[in-house]
Amino acid sequence: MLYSDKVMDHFEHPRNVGEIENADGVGQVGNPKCGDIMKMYLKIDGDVITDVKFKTFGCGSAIATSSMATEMIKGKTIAEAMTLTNAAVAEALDGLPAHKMHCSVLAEEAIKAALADYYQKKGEPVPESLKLPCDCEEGHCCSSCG
Amino acid sequence: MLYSDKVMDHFEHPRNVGEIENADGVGQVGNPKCGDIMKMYLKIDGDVITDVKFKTFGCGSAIATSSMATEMIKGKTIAEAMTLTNAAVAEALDGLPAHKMHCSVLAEEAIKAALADYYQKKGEPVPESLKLPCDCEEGHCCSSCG
Amino acid sequence: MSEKFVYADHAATTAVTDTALAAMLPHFTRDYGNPSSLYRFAQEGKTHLEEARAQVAACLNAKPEEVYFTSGGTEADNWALRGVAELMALKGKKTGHIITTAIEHHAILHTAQWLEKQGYEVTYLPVDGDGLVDPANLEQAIRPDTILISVMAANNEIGTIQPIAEIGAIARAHKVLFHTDAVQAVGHIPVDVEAWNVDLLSLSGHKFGGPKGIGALYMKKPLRLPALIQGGGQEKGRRSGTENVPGAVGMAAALKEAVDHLAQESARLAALRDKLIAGLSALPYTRLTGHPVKRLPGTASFVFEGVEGEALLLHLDAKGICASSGSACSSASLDPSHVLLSIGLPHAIAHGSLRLSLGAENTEEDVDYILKEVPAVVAYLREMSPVWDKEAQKPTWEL
Amino acid sequence: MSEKFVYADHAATTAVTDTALAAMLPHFTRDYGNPSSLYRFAQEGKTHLEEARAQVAACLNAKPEEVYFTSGGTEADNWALRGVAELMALKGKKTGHIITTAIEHHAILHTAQWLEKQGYEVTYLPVDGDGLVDPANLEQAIRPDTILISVMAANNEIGTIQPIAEIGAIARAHKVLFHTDAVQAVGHIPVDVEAWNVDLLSLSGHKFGGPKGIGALYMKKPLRLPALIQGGGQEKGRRSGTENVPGAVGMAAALKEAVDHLAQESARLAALRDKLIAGLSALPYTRLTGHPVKRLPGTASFVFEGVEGEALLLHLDAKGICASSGSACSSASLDPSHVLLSIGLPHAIAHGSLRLSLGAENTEEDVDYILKEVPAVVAYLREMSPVWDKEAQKPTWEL
Ligand SMILES: Cc1ncc(COP(=O)(O)O)c(C=O)c1O
Ligand SMILES: Cc1ncc(COP(=O)(O)O)c(C=O)c1O
Repeated sequence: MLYSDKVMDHFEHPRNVGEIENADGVGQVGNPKCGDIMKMYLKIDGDVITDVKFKTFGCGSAIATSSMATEMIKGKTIAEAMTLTNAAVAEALDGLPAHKMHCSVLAEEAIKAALADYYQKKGEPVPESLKLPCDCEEGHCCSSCG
Repeated sequence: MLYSDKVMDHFEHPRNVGEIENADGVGQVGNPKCGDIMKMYLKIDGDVITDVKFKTFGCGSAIATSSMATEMIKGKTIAEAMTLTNAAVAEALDGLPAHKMHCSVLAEEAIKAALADYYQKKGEPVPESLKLPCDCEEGHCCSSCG
Repeated sequence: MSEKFVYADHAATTAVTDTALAAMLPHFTRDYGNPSSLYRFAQEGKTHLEEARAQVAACLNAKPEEVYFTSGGTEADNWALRGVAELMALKGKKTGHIITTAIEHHAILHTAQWLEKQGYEVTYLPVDGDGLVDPANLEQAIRPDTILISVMAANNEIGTIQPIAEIGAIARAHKVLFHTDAVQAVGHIPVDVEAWNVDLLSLSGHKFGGPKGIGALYMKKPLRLPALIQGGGQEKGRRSGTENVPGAVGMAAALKEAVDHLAQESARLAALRDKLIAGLSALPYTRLTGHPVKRLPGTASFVFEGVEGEALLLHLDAKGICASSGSACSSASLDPSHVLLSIGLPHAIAHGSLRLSLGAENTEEDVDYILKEVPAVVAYLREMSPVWDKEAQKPTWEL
Repeated sequence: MSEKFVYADHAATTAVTDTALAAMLPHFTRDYGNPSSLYRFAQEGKTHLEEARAQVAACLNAKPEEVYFTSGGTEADNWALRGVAELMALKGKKTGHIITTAIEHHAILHTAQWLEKQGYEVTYLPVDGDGLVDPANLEQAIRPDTILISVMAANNEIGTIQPIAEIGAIARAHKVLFHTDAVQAVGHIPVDVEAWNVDLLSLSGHKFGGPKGIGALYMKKPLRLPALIQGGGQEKGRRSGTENVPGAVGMAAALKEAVDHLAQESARLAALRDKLIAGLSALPYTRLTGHPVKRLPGTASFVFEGVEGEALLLHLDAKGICASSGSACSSASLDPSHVLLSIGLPHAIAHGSLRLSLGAENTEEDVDYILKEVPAVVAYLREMSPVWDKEAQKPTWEL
């Protein structure tokens, strides 16, 4: 099988799909050109992520990693969410095929983008670790988005 | 099947195998190097070939063409035997695979060699048409012998 | 998994038909001799091999001695291109120009690219929005040093059928060798190497009910390409290796069966296909890909804006529907299909493709089931897509 | 034809075993998906393909990812030689030197000759009277520009087994890539790519109870030869073409079966073989060809002076005995076997060869039957041979 049972479960029954109205942080990464776009919505109370939703345009692992990543940060503190790595998401899904690892990177980055937005909205400086390493340019798909 | 039923019949039940003691003409063509040697023995009475025998070292079609060729000249006049072509032998056998046609050439030449020997033994000049076109040299197999 | 099972991916591969399997079976355990062996037991296998060759030839309007068995369509494609290049090199033309199209299968494209590295120049002809090559365009591309034209008979992703006879006539007029990759055409539409004026044609057994691992290259007499695979001298020295007798026999039986029923079966499939096309292209922001009429009888292909193909396929799989997106073999690739880009689709949309390819066992009921499930999955995925505007029911992008 | 039927040509090809056929059958009609497709139905086939790869690897002491499926031994041989040449060319070495032997199968020899035409230099090592390569001789032939050594594991005509581990050690010491054509060895003698120190190894399914049309090339990690056949990117991009799942699964099942029973079965066959050798080499003016001990367990091969091989085979066929002379594939050739000439036999004698190769279904009764019939046919053919002196019971030639 291409995907683990865990991946298929999160793909077929994705957790936390949707939008949050008046979210405290919203981040979108990816590029339609590359076939993967993730959008994360965070509700933050104090320093706790009380709710999280996502919308994803992408392949099976893009949807599954979005779902898993939202589960992994829900109810966690911002500090905890900031330490979430793509490897941890992939591991929680019992692994991803090599050529699909970029999807987990995308999930990590979507969360970071949403947190960065949260800081920006609050007018606070964005922590260095939330800055994305790469920005998708027209015409090519960088490793993190496709 | 590689060979026609006719070829197989003459191979499995070759006609006129053997030697003729005190034959009037004996001819041998071919070369052990090339894997085909035919030896023809003729008994000639007046200008009629009253008996013919052969011995052949060679493949299935070499044996079958020897057998068929002897049948085709037995009881015939020398003049008739001299007109026997390899194509006629092959045709009488319902054809030969392309890469085995040289065997029928060998049969034609064996008869010619035996007839030439007959003229020589009689001390008469060998007719031009009985001279073989090619002599097997050491080290290579010419088209007529393998 | 769903109770329902609808296999709608016949362009990827087909089941071996009962007729084909029955023809093959004796050659595994009973009549298994090596056709190159001398004894009668093996010569019987040889006889069946030659009967298979004659059957395949008859289905193409070719002569038996013009059909060379290969391990599949890919090998036939590789052989055709590299073989022509090598033949010309043997004649003193060490480089040259090849014309093909931008929408060929990778078996052609990658071989052409390999030849480019060896110093050949390759023109990849564009196609129009329906996936058609323009023969006038092709004729203009011909140069004095053009050694080969290779244009596929029918496209594997979008089903478009090229004007092969027209292109063949042009190639003949310019005395340029002409190859067609007919892997998707053979057994599905009438194929006639004489009428088409092709010198070389590739086909693959498992695309029409034969087994995998067998195919053929047709070579018009007296053309004889140098071997790509050399050895014991089988296939008149052009393709060595102990002959795959069961494969050849199974392929021939399947092809004969397909061709015998072609008119009837292709009409039946075209009706089902057109029902699929009518039903699915009615969805909003959905397009049929490939030519609306000049297309393979069983193939319906689409793009759905705002939906990603793999996710679509996986959901259909859960419903028991087997389908594909782009071509099966490049499923591990991240890039959208070169074919869909060539017909002018923007990248974002090219990611949302679906190919449904029908075959013998598909029924109208299957089509109705697909017509029920695909719209539901498309709606569901759009619902969760950040590039779909739920209120306006249209994509968020302007393309 | 005779009532009796003794198939003694297992080196030419074998029947597919029941186990192998049972493994294959589901993949024709039920589990027929294209392994590159995404849906579960097809991924099951993919799983079986990967299981087959692991099984084949285990039988060679290799890693699964080192096994690449091909269409047979011939393709594997062609790929190994051309692939190494192309790999080196990509690294900047546009020409180079290759070492092989004079007794290789034509799949190697013709490819080597082709490479010579492309500018490579090839050394064809001689063998001794038993068909053995001298490793010291091989070591001396290595040059700074040697890119590949290719020595067959076991010869198909005379059964001689080469000292592959010894040669492998030399190749490794000199850092030269080493390929072995193990088509006749795999499934018949223990094969261990690690102990042998080989980088590349060819095998072919139908030589050990698997089907025709499938084989494999083992490539030691991290060696990755460029593809000979390019396209959809199957086999990690090294060998494209829709995977022959039934073929791979059948080959793997047969190989596992053969290797599981190797010790026992090879001892049984060796005993039968030795009985054949004892019986037939006792005939006058008859010689065993190949090494008396270092030989394949099932293969007994001879030359009979004054007898021509094809005639011998045809008469044996009439008695129900299937055997071969020289190698099957070159049966259309007029030249005597290059192998028999290489072991020093004069042309005339080389024409009189017989290879009997035993397999699973052969019994002692079969051997006794062969021992009865072969001498009779030899005597009959000598009787009608102009190069046999009836009185003296010896050939007329002095060699
Ligand atoms: C148009 C086309 N050409 C070539 C091929 C290659 O055929 P195969 O995979 O059977 O070698 C295919 C199918 O995969 C195809 O659709
Ligand atoms: C030693 C050897 N190498 C290569 C081959 C070629 O194998 P295949 O004909 O299965 O491609 C054979 C058998 O024919 C062989 O005996």
